[in-house]
Amino acid sequence: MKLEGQVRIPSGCAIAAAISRDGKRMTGEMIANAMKPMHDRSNGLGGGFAGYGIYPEYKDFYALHMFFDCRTTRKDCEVFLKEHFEIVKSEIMPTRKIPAITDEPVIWRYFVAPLQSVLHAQQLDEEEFVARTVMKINTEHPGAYVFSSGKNMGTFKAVGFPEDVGVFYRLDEYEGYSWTAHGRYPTNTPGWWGGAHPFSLLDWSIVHNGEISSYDANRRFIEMFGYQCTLQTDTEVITYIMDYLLRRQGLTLEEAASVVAAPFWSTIEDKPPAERETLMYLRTVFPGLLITGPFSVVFGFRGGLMALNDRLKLRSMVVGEKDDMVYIASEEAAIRTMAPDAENIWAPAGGEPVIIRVKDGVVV
Amino acid sequence: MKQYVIIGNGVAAAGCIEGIRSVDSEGAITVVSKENHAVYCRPLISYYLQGKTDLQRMNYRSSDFYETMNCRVLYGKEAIKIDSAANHVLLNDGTTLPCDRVCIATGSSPFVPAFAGLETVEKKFSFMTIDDTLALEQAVNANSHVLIVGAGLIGLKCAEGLRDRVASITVCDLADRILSSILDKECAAVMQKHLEENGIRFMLGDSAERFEGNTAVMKSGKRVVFDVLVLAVGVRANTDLAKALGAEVNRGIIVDSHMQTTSPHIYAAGDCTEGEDISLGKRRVLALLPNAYMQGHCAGVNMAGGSAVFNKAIAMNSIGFFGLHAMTAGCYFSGEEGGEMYEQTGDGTLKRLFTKDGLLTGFILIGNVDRAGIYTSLIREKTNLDTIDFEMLKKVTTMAAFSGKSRREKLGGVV
Amino acid sequence: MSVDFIYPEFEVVRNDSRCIACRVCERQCANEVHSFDPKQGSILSDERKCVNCQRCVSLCPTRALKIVKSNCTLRENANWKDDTIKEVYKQAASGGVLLSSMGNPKEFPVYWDKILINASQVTNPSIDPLREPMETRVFLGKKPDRITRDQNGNIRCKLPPQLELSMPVMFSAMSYGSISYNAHASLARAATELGICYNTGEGGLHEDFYAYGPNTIVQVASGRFGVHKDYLDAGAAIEIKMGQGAKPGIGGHLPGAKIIGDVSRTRMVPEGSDAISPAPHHDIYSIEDLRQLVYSLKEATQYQKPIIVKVAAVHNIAAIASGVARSGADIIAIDGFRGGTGAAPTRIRDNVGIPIELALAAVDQRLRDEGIRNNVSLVAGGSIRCASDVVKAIALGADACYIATAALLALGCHLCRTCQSGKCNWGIATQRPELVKRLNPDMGAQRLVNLLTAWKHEIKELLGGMGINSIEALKGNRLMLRGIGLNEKELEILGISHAGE
Amino acid sequence: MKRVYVNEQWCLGCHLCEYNCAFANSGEADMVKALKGKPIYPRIKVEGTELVNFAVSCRHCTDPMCVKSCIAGALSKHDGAVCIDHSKCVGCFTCILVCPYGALSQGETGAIQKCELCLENACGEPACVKGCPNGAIVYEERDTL
Repeated sequence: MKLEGQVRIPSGCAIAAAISRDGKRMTGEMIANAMKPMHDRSNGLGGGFAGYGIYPEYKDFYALHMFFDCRTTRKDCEVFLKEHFEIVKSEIMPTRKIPAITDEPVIWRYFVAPLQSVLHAQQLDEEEFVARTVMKINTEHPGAYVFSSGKNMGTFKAVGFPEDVGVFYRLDEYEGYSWTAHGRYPTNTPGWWGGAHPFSLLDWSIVHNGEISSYDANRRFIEMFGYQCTLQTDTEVITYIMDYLLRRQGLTLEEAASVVAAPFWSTIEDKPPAERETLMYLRTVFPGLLITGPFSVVFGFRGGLMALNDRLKLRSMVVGEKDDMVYIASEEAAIRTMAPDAENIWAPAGGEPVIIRVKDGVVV
Repeated sequence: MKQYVIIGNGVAAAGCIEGIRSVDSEGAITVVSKENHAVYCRPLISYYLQGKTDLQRMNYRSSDFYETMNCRVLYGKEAIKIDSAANHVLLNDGTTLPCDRVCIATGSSPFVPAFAGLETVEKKFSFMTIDDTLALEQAVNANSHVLIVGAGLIGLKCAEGLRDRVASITVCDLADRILSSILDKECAAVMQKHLEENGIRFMLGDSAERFEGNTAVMKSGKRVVFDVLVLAVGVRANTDLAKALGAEVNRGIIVDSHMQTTSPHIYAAGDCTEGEDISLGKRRVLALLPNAYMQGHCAGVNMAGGSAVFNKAIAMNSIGFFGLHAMTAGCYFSGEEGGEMYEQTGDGTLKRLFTKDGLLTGFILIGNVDRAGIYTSLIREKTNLDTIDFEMLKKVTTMAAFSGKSRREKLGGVV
Repeated sequence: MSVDFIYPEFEVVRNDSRCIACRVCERQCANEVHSFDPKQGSILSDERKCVNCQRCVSLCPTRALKIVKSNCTLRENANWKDDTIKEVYKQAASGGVLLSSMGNPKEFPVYWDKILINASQVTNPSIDPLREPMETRVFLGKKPDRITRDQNGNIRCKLPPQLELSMPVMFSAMSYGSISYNAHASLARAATELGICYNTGEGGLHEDFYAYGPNTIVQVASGRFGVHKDYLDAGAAIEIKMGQGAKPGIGGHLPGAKIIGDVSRTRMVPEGSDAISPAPHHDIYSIEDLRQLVYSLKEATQYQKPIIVKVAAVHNIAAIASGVARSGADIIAIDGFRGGTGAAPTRIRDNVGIPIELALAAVDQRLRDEGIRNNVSLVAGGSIRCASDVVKAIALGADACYIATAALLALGCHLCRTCQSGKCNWGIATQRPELVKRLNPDMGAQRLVNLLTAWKHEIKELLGGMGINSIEALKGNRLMLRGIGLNEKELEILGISHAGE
Repeated sequence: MKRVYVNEQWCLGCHLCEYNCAFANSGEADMVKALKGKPIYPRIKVEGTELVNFAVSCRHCTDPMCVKSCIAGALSKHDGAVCIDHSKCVGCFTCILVCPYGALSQGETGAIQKCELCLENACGEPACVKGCPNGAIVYEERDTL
């Protein structure tokens, strides 16, 4: 049977997220528990989390989380890493042995900084360099896979139910101001850890529920710009699209949202002239990045989250608040698990981005 | 509320009623009808004899006509005087009808010359009314020999109507040709031949001088024995009422293009009038059904305070005998009068077009009468023949002879 | 030659028990096949003259007529086919190049018919176009590489010139001259009503049609007929015709007999002179020359109009397209080898070029590989026959499609493929006034509008089935396609998987 | 009121309208049965020259001469349409004499026939319009000139 990446596998999902606008850090236990009431939205074939603010002591270094299929692969890959990065710390990922999670690969993490000499030689900025190098490893080093590459953040994922994945990765021992979670219901059983979500690149991470029908149009568009969609997952392509729009084209989150979940032409035509012009422009310039078909995503970035539904709102997603906290989940039950007295629960309209940032002045 | 009185109950009266009602739905209309019949189609009496219609179908309008039009009809009454000073009409029964506007639509009556011995003829008839027709129908049988005096429209239609009911029909006329008022010599000959082929016998240039019982003694001295005599010498407009009133009367009551007589508030329409024939450029009596209706309608509109003009009267006739049709219209000016004639003959067809001063003034068609109205309209509209392809039109009646623009106007708009 | 080697291709079958001798067939046949025999009171037919345009069949009020293929057969021969033998006879008799019209009728693979479209089931909802918005609007033209902002941080919204279409279909080039005034009027009016474009072809733009300029693509071809400043300014876009799918490498030839009256004036060619479009543009002998013409035309129109370069699908089309994409052109139109023509040498039409499906797939992938796909829009033409062909073309990577044969069919064309005779009984490929008037543009435009309205509905249904609600999400979305009965190489070129994979 | 108009720019002179008219008024369900082997009596007729063709049928005049001239009271206007009561017509042809368009003609029985807009027959809408292959005949409302 073909592995994820060799073939596109549709899947249904559960997602959840929580953020403290005050930048207060919380352990990953809460978000892991939030996935429990949505147990039936996953089928045990993938779960994962992303936490922001979890590596304050290494906040200036890229934290590379990696899967290796064996020790030899790791050794070979480390040679490659050393040619590109200064590795300030390398360690085996702390995990718990639990019966629900088995067959784990070799999981390591590295805190790295790009070698200035190599950066200079390639005439690339740091982020572009890191992104390319990650993609190079993922495409050219069979058996090695970088599944997290941001600063002061990290993703944790595995084959299993998400609540078990949380236990496995000892999330109760991490503290972050923002967490996202994902439970997966893929329609076949490749059982590959890399295929679990979130998908992340640099500081961006995506948890996604849905199956986008525009996938190949998006993929073939984005691949023109150096991205390689090795997993053939929606999450992966959405991550790359967001990276392209935010980092490479310099769009704001709102602008990016209006590309991927572009308003209908008829809606655009009813807007005030200046807004209309911009929306027209963005939709005309990036037609290949319009994402259609059902999706609800939570996009994590440094200092915030953005929740977004497809423009027809073909997937459930609700948002709630309590004090400085904001919660997002596929189902209200997940929010109530995290904050039984959450307020202002609402379902954002299709295509309407919900952007939450930590308050001004909060350093994350 | 206006009071209208219409004297007469023929087609002109019907037109007048409809004309009034197109403007005034309130006013009181009284119709004085000498005949005891609702308005009927007089020209159909010959078709009645032929069996092509019946009394029911001869009604000009549906049975609820007067009711729908909200008018009162006084049957079997005659108006004997119009008192315009007192604004009333006096009837033969002594009653008076108050009136604001009067339309004289008294039609015409048969003209019967003073033949010597006419009183000795047992069965003699005119051929104008239903009553005449019914009486005639009673008088004839398969063995009857009928003599018709007058080879005009009435006489010949009567002959056609009777042909299958009687043993023989002879038509005599002082004129040397039949239908002398509408056909020229050659055309009359074509039609005469056709009638003769259908069993009608003619004595032309000859007429009855006196009668001795069932025998007519002709001018030529010939004697014609008959059972039934029909007198169809001609008609006279009924103008007495108008004359008495002091309105100007010639052979008919003089009317202007609004159908008004020279007396105020008094109008006239139909066979009793004399108006302008635009093809002739002169006034004449045009005793034709279409004219009667249009005049009546025009009079009615004007009586009711509307504004209508009828100024396109021309002489025209569509007449057929035993399947051969003839259509005529307008005037046939001779060469001396400055006219020109175009002729086309064919298998049983004859066409004569008469032009003068760049206008079509008249035509005679025998046999092929398709789309004859196109010619008629040229006369009526006084169309300058230079503006159309008259060469084409001479040969065939077609709208193609008009310029594209004028054709598109005629066919492409609402008319 | 006194012996006619060729038995008539068609038989006119008249059902005498139904024929009422109304003579409509006689009046309607410009080839004078039918004639009335007054003696018998019946109609005779001379099938030698019949081209099977079906005009008489269509107009016969009692359906007394049909045209069938003659079953007079030569001895069967798998190598020497009937047509091949008859072509030899014709050339032996005439000594001339064989001429044909419309598209290649030979039995080459039609890849559209070997590609299947996906639909959503369970994991992803299909979308009902009757309930949800379903967008088909496209913009053709170069898209900027980078977003730029003004000093206030606002996005600078200046786009290179774009062609906006309400749906991804346009009427492709057919010149006034090759087709009639009324055919052009029908196309122009339909394009305007539909919010799409039609294309003048190399015949110039009749003065009556300047009013449709915003929906007109004006073509500049090798003969430069009818090209002047006002003409260039009149259109919504300018198309440089480098080639045509039906006759790659061949120019055009409109005989002097057709260069009369308005055609002559519109083309700016003297009455009666042949209008010969050279095979190459004589100022374009290489790609850099093309760039010069592209920029000349941009200069002439103040950079207000997108420039389309139309090329025939030939073997190295991907490389050609890559060059064109870097030439400054905004749109590349690729015309496949089944595209139609008003007249082409038969040998060329039937043997030169490649199918649009393969050409389109190769070009789209090549431009993406080179990262220049957004430099240009791609328009695919050359036998796009129906809405599913459009959907497949878009999914392979086209931005829009050109249709012409389908449009002519809507106008009444029955594909008799004798346009070159100039006696088109349907009033399309003719300049004879009595024939031209047979195409009433009121009806023609309406039928075209109907056709594309129907296609638009079908496109929306297909999109909805795929769970897509905007056409741009279909563009290049090859995952929505599967091949059926195709070999590995074909699948590779098309960039699609086989059905079942 | 809707009337039948012919746009001569598009009239091909194919004469189909005549056959469709004759068929519509034949009372037959099959055109072959209705028209085969006999002369036709259409109420619309194609006229023209080499260069131009057009079909003529009743204009349904606002002020129709034919109605006013009918000696038998067989012609009348109903809801704007000029109609004929065939039972009353005696075939005098006065209407032919007065119609400026040549729109009335002698029918198969000798009585007059004219376009009645197919309001009375099974067609229900003008058969000439429905059957015109080039949209040259239209049934529409137009303004008075």
